[in-house]
Amino acid sequence: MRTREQVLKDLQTRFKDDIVDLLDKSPKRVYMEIKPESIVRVGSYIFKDLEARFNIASGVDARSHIEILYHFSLEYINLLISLRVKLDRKKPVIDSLTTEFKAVNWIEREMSELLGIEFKGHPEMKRLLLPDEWPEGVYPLRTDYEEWDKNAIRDRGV
Amino acid sequence: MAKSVIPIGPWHPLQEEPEFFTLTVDGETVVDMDVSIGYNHRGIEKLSEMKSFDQATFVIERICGICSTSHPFAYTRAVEDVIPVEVPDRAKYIRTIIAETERIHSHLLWLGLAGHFLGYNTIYHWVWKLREEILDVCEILTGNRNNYAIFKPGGVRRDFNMDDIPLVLRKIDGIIPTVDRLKKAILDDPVLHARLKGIGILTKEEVIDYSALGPTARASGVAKDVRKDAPYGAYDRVDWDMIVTENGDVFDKVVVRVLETYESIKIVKTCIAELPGGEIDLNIKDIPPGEGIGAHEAPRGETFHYIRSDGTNRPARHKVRAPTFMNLPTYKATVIGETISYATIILAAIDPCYCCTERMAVRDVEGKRLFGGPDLVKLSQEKTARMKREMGMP
Amino acid sequence: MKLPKARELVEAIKALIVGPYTSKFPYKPHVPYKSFRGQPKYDPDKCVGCLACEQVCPAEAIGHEDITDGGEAKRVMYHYTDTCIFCGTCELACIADNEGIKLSNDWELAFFDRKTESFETIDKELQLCEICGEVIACKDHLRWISERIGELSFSSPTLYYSKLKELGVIDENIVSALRDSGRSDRFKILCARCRRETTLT
Amino acid sequence: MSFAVNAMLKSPWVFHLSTGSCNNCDIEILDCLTPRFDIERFGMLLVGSIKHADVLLVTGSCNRKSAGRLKTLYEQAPQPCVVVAIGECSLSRGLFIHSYNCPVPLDKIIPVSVYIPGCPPKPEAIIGGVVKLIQKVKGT
Repeated sequence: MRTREQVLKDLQTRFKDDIVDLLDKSPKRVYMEIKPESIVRVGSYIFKDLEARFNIASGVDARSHIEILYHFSLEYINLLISLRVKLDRKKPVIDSLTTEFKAVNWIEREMSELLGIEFKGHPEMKRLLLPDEWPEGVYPLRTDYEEWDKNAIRDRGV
Repeated sequence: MAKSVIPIGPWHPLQEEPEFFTLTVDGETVVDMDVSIGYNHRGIEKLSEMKSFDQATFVIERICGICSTSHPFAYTRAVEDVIPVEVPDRAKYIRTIIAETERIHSHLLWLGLAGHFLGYNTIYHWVWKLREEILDVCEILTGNRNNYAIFKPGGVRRDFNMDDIPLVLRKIDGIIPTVDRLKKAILDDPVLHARLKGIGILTKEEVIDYSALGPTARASGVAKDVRKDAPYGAYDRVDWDMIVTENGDVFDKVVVRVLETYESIKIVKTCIAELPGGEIDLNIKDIPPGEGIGAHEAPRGETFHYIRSDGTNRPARHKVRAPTFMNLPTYKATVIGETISYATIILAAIDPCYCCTERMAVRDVEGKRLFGGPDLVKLSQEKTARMKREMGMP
Repeated sequence: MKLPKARELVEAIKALIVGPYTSKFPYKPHVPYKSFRGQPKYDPDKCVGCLACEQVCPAEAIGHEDITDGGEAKRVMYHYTDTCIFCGTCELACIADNEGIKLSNDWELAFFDRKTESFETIDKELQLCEICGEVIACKDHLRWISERIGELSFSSPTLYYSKLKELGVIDENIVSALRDSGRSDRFKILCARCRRETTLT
Repeated sequence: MSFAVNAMLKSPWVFHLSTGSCNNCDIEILDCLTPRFDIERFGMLLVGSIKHADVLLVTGSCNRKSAGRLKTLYEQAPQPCVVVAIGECSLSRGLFIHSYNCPVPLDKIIPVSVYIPGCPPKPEAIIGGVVKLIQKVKGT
C-alpha cells in the first residue's frame, strides 16, 4: 500500500496541469482545487486507481462563484481528499461523473435541483424531490433564495 | 408472461416512514424496482444555515430519530475540525457512551422490525421489550428516550449524574441474558436459516462500486468502520472488535448486527468503568472562517458532515450525508432476481432510514429499465446457480 | 399431548410471582426518572426578564410582549408548549443561576385548543424611561445587575436609582424637590439616548 | 352521544401517518404496541388502511409532497374521524417553521382534535392524550 506522501506526490505529478491549488490542511485532510474540465479524469483516477471510497459531493454557493467539493476517503492511510472545482455562478456547468461510478448519481441530481448546477452527460436529469408545484429556476440552497410561496406561514400559525 | 407492477407505499402498514417502492414483477420474480421518496424532505441543510452553531445541533439532531446522536456527533466533530480543537477526555467518554447506547437500541429496533417483516412477531415483541430497558438507560443518562440534546461543539451540554450509574449498569447487565437467548433463537433457528440464507446477496465488488457502508458493507466482507479506520472519541482507548462476515446475504446482516450489539454493550460497560473526571466542555466562543469535515460510524454506516464557516456564528454551508444515501442504491443489486416474498425483508436488510436520507433530496436513479427481459432471465439464472453453489445444493 | 419445556415452565412461574411486565399506566400514574426533561417552567420570583432564553431557543418557543400603554407597564413572557422541543438550552442560558426558567418533570401536556391552551405566561414589571417612555429593562433585571456589580453600580444613575427606589430611600418628594434646581432630569431613570441628551445639555 | 361515537370509543382503531417527521414519534407510536405499553388492552389496534380507522395519528411537519396526500386520506376516512397531532412538528412545525418545504402547520390543512406536545412525546403521553380525548368526548 502507498503512503500518504506517495499518494500526494503521485497526484501532483500526474495532474500537474489540472491542479490549481493544493491545501494540506492537516494529516487527515487535503483540499485540492482542480480545473472544472478535468474532474472526470482526476475523480475516476482517485476512485479506481487509488481505491478510494466516494464519500459525497457538496455544492456550495459562495456568492462570487459556485463550488463543488467531491470528498474521497482513503482508508488505508486515513486521509480525506476533497476535490474542489469552482464554477461560474451565472451558468454553472460541469461534466457528470456518473459514467465512471454509480455512487455519484444521486448527489448530482440533488445538486442540480437545489443549486441549479448543470451536469453534462448525466443519463437522466429531471426533477427529484421537490414537489411539482415548485417553480422552475428557484433553487433553495442558493444564498439569494427568497420565499416564493405567498401562502406560507412563517410563525406558529395560530 | 406479462409483467405487472406492485406499488408499496407511500404509507404502507409495514413501513414506519413514507417511501414509495414500485416493484415490477414477472410472475413471482422481481425484475425491476424503483424507489421514490421525498415525503420526508424538510430542507434541513438550509435550516441549519439559519441557526447559530449551537442551535444547529438541535436541528441536526432531528434529522433522524434513531440517529439522534450520530448526526450531532459528526456535526460537532466537523465544527471542531474547523477550529481545530480536541474535546476534553470526559466529554469524549460521555459521547461514546451515548453513541453506543444508541447503537444497541438501533440494532435491536431493526432486529425487531426484521422479525415483524418475516411474520415472526415473537422476535418483534421480545426485542422491543428488551429495547425499553436501553431507552430507560438513555432517559436516566440524558433526560429523554430519544433526542438526547447532549452534544454541543466543544464538548457536551450536561454531565452524567454519577448517582444513577449503578442503576444504569444494573439495567445493562440485565439485558445480557436476554440478548444471549435472542442470539440463540435467531442464529440457531432452522426456519430463519432457510428463509434468510442466500437471499439478497450483495457482493464485495458491488459494495465497492456503490460505496456502501456500515453493517451492509461489513456483512459482505468489506472491513470498513470509521471507529477503527480513523479513531475518535474513546474508541481507540477501549477494546472492541469489528464484526465482519463474508456472505453478504440477509442472514449475515442479521449476524453482524446481533454480534455488534455485544460489542456495543462491552464498549458502554468499559467506558462507564473508566469514565475520567474533569471538564466536559471547552466553551468555544467563536469559530474562525474555514472548512471542516466530521464523520461518525452511525448504526447504519458512516455519517458525513461538511461545514463551511465564514467567521460569523452561523454555518455558511452545511452538507449532511446519511449512510442510507449510499446504501439505498444497493437495492438494485439485491432485490432484482429474487421472488416477491423475499422483497420486503431484503428492502429492510440495509436498515434504511429515509428521514436521514431525505434531509435533502434523494430519489432512485433509473426510471428506465436497466436490463431487457432476456438479460434478466440470464441474470436470474446466474444468481440462482450462485446461490445453489453456495448452499451446497446440486 | 405436547408437554411444555422446562424453560417455559420457569417463565410461567416467574410471571406468576413477578406480575405482568406491562405498565398499568392510565390507571396508575407514571413517574419519569428524575433526569427527565419535561416542560420548561418560569419561576416568577427568580426570573429577571432578561430574554436570554428567547435569544438561545433554537425553536423560537419563547417570546415576549411589552405592554406599555394603560396602567402598569409590564413584559409578558410566553413559553409556547406547542413549539418547545424540551432541549433545556433556556435553562442552561438563564442568567439567574439557571433558576429563572427550569425544566420540570411534566410530560402529560395534551391539550385541545392551540389558541388558548398552548402557552404559559408570566408577567414582569417593566422600567420605562422617565422622559421618553422607552422600554429600558425589567425592574428585576436592573436590580439584578446592580446587585451583581456591587459598588460599581454607582457609576450609572439608572442602576443606583432603581436600587435606591427598591430600598425606599428616595421617593417622589425628593425627586420633586430636586426638580426645582433645573437639572432634575439627570436624577431620573433614563434610556441610553435620553441619558446622552441630558448629559450633553 | 351518537351510536357511532359510542361504538368508536369502545375500541378506537388507529391509523398512523408520517408526514415528514424525524421518525421518533413514529417509533414511539410503535412502542405503544409493544409489551410494556400494549395499547391493545384498551381495544386500540393499529390498522393498515384509513378506511378501517377511527383515529388518525399524524406525526411530522407536513411537507409539500405529503400535504396533498394527507388531505386526500382525511377525506377518505369514515366519519366520525378523530385527528391526533403527535409531536412538536405536527403541532406548529417546531424547529421547521422556516423550512422552505413545510409551508403550513397541520391544523391549517385538516381539523385537529387533540394535540400531544413532546419531542418525541413519551408513549405514556400518547396514551394519556388519547385517554384525555376519550374522556372529553364522553363528558360532552
